[in-house]
Amino acid sequence: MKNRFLVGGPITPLLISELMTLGSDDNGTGAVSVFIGKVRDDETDGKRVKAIEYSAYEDMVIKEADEIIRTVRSAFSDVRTVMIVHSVGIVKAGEASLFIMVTSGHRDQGTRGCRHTLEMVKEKLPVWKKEIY
Amino acid sequence: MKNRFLVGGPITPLLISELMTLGSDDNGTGAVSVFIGKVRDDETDGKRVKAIEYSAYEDMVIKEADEIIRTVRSAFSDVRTVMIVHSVGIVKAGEASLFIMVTSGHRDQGTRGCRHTLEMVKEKLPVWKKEIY
Amino acid sequence: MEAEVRVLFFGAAQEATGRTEETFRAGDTASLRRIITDKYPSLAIIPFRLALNRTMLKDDSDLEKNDVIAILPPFQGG
Amino acid sequence: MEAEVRVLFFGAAQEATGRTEETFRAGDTASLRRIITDKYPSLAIIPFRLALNRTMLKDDSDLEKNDVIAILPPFQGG
Repeated sequence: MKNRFLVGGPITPLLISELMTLGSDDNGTGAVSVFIGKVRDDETDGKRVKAIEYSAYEDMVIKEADEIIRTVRSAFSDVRTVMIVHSVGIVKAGEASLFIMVTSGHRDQGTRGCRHTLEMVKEKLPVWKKEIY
Repeated sequence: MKNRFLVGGPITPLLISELMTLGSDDNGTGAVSVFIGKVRDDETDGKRVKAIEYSAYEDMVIKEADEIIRTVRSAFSDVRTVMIVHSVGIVKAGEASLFIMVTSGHRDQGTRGCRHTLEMVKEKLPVWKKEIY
Repeated sequence: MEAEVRVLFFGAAQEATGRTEETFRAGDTASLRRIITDKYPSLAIIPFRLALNRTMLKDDSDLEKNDVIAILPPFQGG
Repeated sequence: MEAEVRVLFFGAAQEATGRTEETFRAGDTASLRRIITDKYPSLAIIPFRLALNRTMLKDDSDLEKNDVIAILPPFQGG
């Protein structure tokens, strides 16, 4: 991990399973909502995406991700933890570049909080991509 | 696994990670939405829940889960796969009893399809619980 | 015309009757329901629905030999 | 009053200028924006916003020595 929110290269299945374990030692959690964003092998102009290279304004990512987490926790009082991890560097088609996990007491605020976190990540996290064909 | 949709005892972190690997060999998937339901150590009348014992009408679970998956796939055309696993037997507080995973091309239908699957599981899957204190 | 059918009890209905399964004779689901609740008055407080051959019943239905009727208290999965 | 500030280029702005970072002198963000786009006309087609010391700028702002200005094309995370 480059910082709390950024990891170099893909978010591997092993890292995902470690992150999910981190959020699981709380017997008051009844709902765990996870979103994983993956690189698709989309085709544009007859060229197929092999990978995406992500770059980030790393200092600002920390500030914005902290702010997103604060916002979600205050909007959804039943939410217990919010985790955001994004890739920087090269992520191949089929690999994961974004991991969001929201734990909550019950399902309603958890699933809505997860979606809200995702929308804010898309809107506010200073991350850019470059397709590699 | 007792059948495609039921597992005896808790849905372990290992099983979750295996199920998530199953849905991941598709380079057209851009979004993976997961919901995990866990047993909470709720307190009622001064007694704290130690575990929940789940029972199910197993033959009907298969029929209803298949029907839920068909419904979600036809309502959300961007959804690629839907996976539903529920526990039967004893699941301790802190352990998982429900796993739902929806893969999709993009995030919108994936997150909505996952939530919709969850609501239909709650409404239609013939499963019962008994708290153990 | 009465038929012999299998009745399965689930969840709280299992606890209320102390049975998982029992054979009954009835002509349709309305009379079957009456027969069962007469035999097990403790079922009266459980708001159960019926499934016929794994399909949730919306209306009452005639019964045929070897039909499987399930007594389904409110679902509690998740 | 002009100040010396650090300017960081990201995403497409990095590719358009061939730079990741450069020092400029300017009194406020409006004139800084003009100075930069004059020097790098290729930036004109990129709809970038500015951040001042890691905070997204809503309005133009005066600049102080050692301020960090970031040129931010539309975000593409996820």
